[in-house]
Amino acid sequence: MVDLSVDCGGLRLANPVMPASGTFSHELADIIDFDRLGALVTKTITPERRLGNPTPRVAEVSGGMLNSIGIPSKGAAQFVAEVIPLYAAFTAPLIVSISANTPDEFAELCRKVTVPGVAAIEVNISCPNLEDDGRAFAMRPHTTLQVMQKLRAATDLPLWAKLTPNTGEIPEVAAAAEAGGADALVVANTILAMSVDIRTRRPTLGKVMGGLSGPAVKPIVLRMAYQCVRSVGIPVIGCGGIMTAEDAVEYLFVGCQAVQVGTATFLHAGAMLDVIDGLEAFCRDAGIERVSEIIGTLSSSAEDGGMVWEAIA
Amino acid sequence: MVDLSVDCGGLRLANPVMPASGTFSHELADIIDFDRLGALVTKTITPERRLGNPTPRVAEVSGGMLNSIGIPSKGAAQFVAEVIPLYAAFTAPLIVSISANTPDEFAELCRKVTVPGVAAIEVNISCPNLEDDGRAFAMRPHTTLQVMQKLRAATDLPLWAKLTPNTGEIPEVAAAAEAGGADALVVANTILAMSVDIRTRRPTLGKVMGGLSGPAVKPIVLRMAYQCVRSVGIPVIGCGGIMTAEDAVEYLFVGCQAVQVGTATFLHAGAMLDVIDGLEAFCRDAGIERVSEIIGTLSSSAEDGGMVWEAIA
Amino acid sequence: MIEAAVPTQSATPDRMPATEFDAEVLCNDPVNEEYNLMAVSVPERATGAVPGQFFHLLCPQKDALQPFFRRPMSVYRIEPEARRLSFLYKVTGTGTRAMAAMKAGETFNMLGPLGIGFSLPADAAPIVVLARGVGLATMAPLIPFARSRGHRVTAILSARTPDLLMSVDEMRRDGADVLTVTDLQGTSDVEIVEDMLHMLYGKLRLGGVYVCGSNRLMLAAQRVARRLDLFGEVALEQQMACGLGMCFCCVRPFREDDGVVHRRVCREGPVFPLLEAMQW
Amino acid sequence: MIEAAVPTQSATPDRMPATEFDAEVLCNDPVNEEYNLMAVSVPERATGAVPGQFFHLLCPQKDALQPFFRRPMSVYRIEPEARRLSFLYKVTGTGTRAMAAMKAGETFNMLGPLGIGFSLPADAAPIVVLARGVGLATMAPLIPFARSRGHRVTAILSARTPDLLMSVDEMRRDGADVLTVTDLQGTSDVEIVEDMLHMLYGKLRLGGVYVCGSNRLMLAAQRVARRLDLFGEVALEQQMACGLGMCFCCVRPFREDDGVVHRRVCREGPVFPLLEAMQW
Ligand SMILES: Cc1cc2nc3c(=O)[nH]c(=O)nc-3n(C[C@H](O)[C@H](O)[C@H](O)COP(=O)(O)OP(=O)(O)OC[C@H]3O[C@@H](n4cnc5c(N)ncnc54)[C@H](O)[C@@H]3O)c2cc1C
Ligand SMILES: Cc1cc2nc3c(=O)[nH]c(=O)nc-3n(C[C@H](O)[C@H](O)[C@H](O)COP(=O)(O)OP(=O)(O)OC[C@H]3O[C@@H](n4cnc5c(N)ncnc54)[C@H](O)[C@@H]3O)c2cc1C
Ligand SMILES: Cc1cc2nc3c(=O)[nH]c(=O)nc-3n(C[C@H](O)[C@H](O)[C@H](O)COP(=O)(O)O)c2cc1C
Ligand SMILES: Cc1cc2nc3c(=O)[nH]c(=O)nc-3n(C[C@H](O)[C@H](O)[C@H](O)COP(=O)(O)O)c2cc1C
Ligand code: FES
Ligand code: FES
Repeated sequence: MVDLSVDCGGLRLANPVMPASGTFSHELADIIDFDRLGALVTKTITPERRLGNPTPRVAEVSGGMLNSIGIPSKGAAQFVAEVIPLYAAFTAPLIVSISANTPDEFAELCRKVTVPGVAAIEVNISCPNLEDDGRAFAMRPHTTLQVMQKLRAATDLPLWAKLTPNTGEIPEVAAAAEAGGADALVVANTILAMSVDIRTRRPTLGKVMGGLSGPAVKPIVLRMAYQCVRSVGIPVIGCGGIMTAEDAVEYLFVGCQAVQVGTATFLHAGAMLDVIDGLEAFCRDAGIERVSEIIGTLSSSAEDGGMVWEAIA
Repeated sequence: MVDLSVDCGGLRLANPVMPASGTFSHELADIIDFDRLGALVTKTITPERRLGNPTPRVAEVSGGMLNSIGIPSKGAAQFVAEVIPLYAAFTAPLIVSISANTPDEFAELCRKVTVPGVAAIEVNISCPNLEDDGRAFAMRPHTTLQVMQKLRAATDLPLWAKLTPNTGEIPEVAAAAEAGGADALVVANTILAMSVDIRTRRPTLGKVMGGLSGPAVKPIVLRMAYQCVRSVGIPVIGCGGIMTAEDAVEYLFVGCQAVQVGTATFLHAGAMLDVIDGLEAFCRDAGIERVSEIIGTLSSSAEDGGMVWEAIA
Repeated sequence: MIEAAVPTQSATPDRMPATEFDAEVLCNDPVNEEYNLMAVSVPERATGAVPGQFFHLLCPQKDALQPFFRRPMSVYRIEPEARRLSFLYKVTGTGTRAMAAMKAGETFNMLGPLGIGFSLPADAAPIVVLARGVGLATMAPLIPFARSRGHRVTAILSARTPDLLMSVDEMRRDGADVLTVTDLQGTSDVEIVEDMLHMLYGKLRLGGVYVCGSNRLMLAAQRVARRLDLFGEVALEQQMACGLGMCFCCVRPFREDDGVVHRRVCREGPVFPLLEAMQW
Repeated sequence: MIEAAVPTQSATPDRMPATEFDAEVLCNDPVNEEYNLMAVSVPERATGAVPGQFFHLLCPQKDALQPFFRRPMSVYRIEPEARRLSFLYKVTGTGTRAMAAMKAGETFNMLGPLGIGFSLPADAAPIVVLARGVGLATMAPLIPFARSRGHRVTAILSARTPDLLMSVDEMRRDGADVLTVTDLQGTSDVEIVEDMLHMLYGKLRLGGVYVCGSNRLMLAAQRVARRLDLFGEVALEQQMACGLGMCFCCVRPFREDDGVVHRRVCREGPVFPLLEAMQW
């Protein structure tokens, strides 16, 4: 028996595999056993009710998908009253994902979801900050720091900051999130992208642009996770294009403490369980007793962090 | 006969299809007819001789490739003396790609390659600027403006600025390049990424991180090209993941004046010619006489540019 | 007249939990220029599917065809004894072309049954089924199902041309009265179909109307149902990613209490109360 | 003794321009636990390949196997009359596994012939060929080629176990004297091989030594060649993207004028002057 448990952002998880926000809901319990997961992560909610974006909301592209679901939200009150109790029956810790338009509304929502049954709060700071011209909070270090400090003051629960990949300063943003009080980082949300249906000449998404996820993003997000691991002391949870246990192992090798699986679940409802089984098999085959032993064990002769841009041809 | 010619950054091109820098060399003339191409673009050169990065320098990932070739360079003098003449025999205009470590060296090199036989200079400002901590020039608007002004002063040839996708501010950088005197933008270079060989626990590239190209990047770079088109008045040349004529049409629809084909040529030596033939067929089938008529004709009900981050779920 | 909009437990029993399984292709052949019929061998529990439900198919990746998402397909025929399901599908884009390239003996991953199937009126009242195009695949299994529960079934099938009408003989064998209308013959106008519905209602005392595959047919059915206070259901399509209710990409707007709400086609549908659906 | 290092025009004639073409698989079967042999039918000009050159193969994409790059493979057998080429390949990763899954009749895109092939010494001096593992595939066609030009050929084949020795009979049929050494029998130590080379040199007045597939064998051959001032070539491997000299991913370091230079295996190689190659 391989010990799959890991410490992650204030929690001890039975294993390092959990869903990515927005790609999971209680309905999946019809098909897979939630008690096998490392944690449960809900779709981001906002303070107010929202409908979400126009359809089409998804499109497939080479090696991945675009989505512009937006955040259809029941609002905080209904979420606390109706959704949180749905998860009471499961043993895996519940992580609630939240988002809001301004730092103060964000903090207020954070307070509202600090209720029994919630093990940690994932703050989706990849969403637009109306006070910064609609730029995502996590696009810049200073806005990240500001919102994280307000969120930190609003709850005693572990805070996981979900970063956006749509920035040129991911290590600096990661450090700012840590400085603002994050207990872990989730790296990362989807990458802003688009595609065009050349038959209709229209964007394939009703909203024109949307977020890319799936295998196509893995090398990009893995690089960001690696950079974040090297710039903070808190755990990094890797999230981007994990389809198999091998993908998860890549994230663990670069130093992630846990992983989130998103798009893969749309292709195979049992994808997370397959990743868990595969991780166990990988360790067993390699004679490793605890999965935590492989975390951050990338061997590399070129560990120089500077001048990474040289890497690009 | 469809008229495929386009005006692009100070040049009139016979068609909008050309190679991406670093994925093309005179050796390809053994296999394809260069006179059918819209332009010829050389691998980036630097002022000094360089060996490039350690091997492995490429790796394949889902839907694309990583490269950390670096810029093995013969240096400017040998390039001007030996390489430029190799292209004299071809009718398509020659675009020379250059790069350097500081704005002044960059400008100096720009001056050196302003020689007969060169139709335009592509300035690869996606490379590290030693005066900005090794960040790429095109990561920020102010460093972009600064280097572009120096380059502009150094040559009368058309200047094409090649932007990096590794920034959160592509529209602002695009505007800065225009303000600094660029005649066209090439959007974009490769996206910083990595992968790990889980059997060896080592990064698949000798340099750890490298640039992602190929189909996987298309939705991201297409989005950036679309944003740049909307933020500048100069032509935008789309470059990222173009494998087929359909991909090129997507770039033209969002407003690109021309396209560069990179990775595709590694899979099919004749990829650029297939794109040209496919573009012609596309226009013919749609009853379009001039390819320039389809440029920027994306039809969209959701043309609001603000708040694009809402698009991300 | 029937108590409208009271689905019976018979038609939507406890939701059969979906499973993911590999199905073996038994045959996969064109039925006309546009449509193929594929029969697959499936595990027993998958045959618990009811009419109106769908399976989410992971079409194979072949060199040039690389569908990413699964593709939703209504179950067209359910044969529990033979552990066989059939799909009638239009060869359209990447996924269905990859599907069409499959040969007998190959296997193919499916998830299902998914969604909510059709409800039948509470007593054995006659029903009428309106289908056009792809809608036919969705409606076909309702006929033997309703017949086996004692409902008289009239099917009005609409198509561009008579060639594209499918399953007419089969539906007759299954015990339906089949009426066909086509654009080519000028018989498919909604006004004509609306008149047919009124006539059928008068003649048979219809207890339910079911529609799939055409916005205009749906609107016609809605007008009739509203006027006659008739129970009705519509099966709707929307692009799907997860098929399980998680991603919210498949929402459509519905009328509810004078407001508009979004419902997920994969979870609250694909079969919805006729009068709540909004045109597209 | 032969004038060393003077490649004749016979071995590397004008570079045959490469073409991209679809080849039909004629057969594709395991030859032992690790290697498969594939024969393909090709257009005439592709049969102009010379020993040491390679083709760049676009392995098919199958559901689970999605190789992105082409894969370089030495031409193992060239049969111009039959318009047939063969490849002997080790089933290793994604690309070669996808290749191994191909059946007779399927087609498969190739680019080639590429690179620089072997040179023969200027007169018909005897040569010795050293190959291990994959190197055997590269070396095999040199034997009939050199024999047909009047060179006596001795082949020293090295492998982990006798089971993994391939083409021994074939090389004998082609007219080579074949010596085999294996790790299992303890006969493959470089010292032993080095002694064999010395002995052969003494006995036959060797005019050239050719090596492929092992760093240690290459170093041994270099020592012998340096000591005896013997012409030699080595065929090297490096990962390739374009295969055409454009991307510079396939460089390896070489000694040149007391300095180290990078050369592209796909363009300046894969066959290089033995003494210039550096160990890896
Ligand atoms: C519940 C349900 C049941 C269906 N049953 C049938 C059936 O029995 N027979 C049949 O022929 N078709 C049916 N369809 C439609 C079928 O799903 C599409 O024709 C199919 O997805 C097209 O895929 P493609 O790869 O050929 O097209 P592409 O255009 O390549 O598809 C691109 C994307 O759009 C989606 N898409 C395209 N058309 C539709 C559509 N009409 N509805 C939903 N998504 C679409 C695809 O799933 C994919 O995600 C059903 C749809 C739904 C929602
Ligand atoms: C000029 C040349 C000729 C060759 N001839 C033969 C031959 O005749 N028979 C044979 O069995 N093998 C030969 N090889 C090696 C062969 O190319 C690799 O075994 C093959 O590419 C492995 O691909 P894969 O998908 O199975 O492995 P993977 O590990 O999945 O490959 C991943 C990547 O690494 C590259 N790669 C992996 N191993 C090698 C290698 N040894 N050399 C170069 N690239 C590699 C692949 O091409 C691919 O880009 C030759 C290599 C070169 C450079
Ligand atoms: C349909 C969809 C909806 C998503 N919704 C959310 C969300 O509400 N909040 C959030 O933080 N991330 C959301 N994401 C992003 C995922 O959580 C995840 O960061 C991303 O998809 C990358 O992981 P993957 O490649 O494994 O899918 C969504 C992604 C998808 C595909
Ligand atoms: C092997 C390789 C080498 C490259 N070298 C350069 C270079 O020297 N200068 C440059 O501006 N871009 C370079 N690029 C980036 C390409 O020009 C192009 O921007 C990128 O590959 C995206 O296009 P693609 O997806 O069509 O390949 C290189 C790309 C590859 C794959
Ligand atoms: S397809 Fe995901 S919610 Fe319906
Ligand atoms: S493989 Fe591209 S230069 Fe050799």
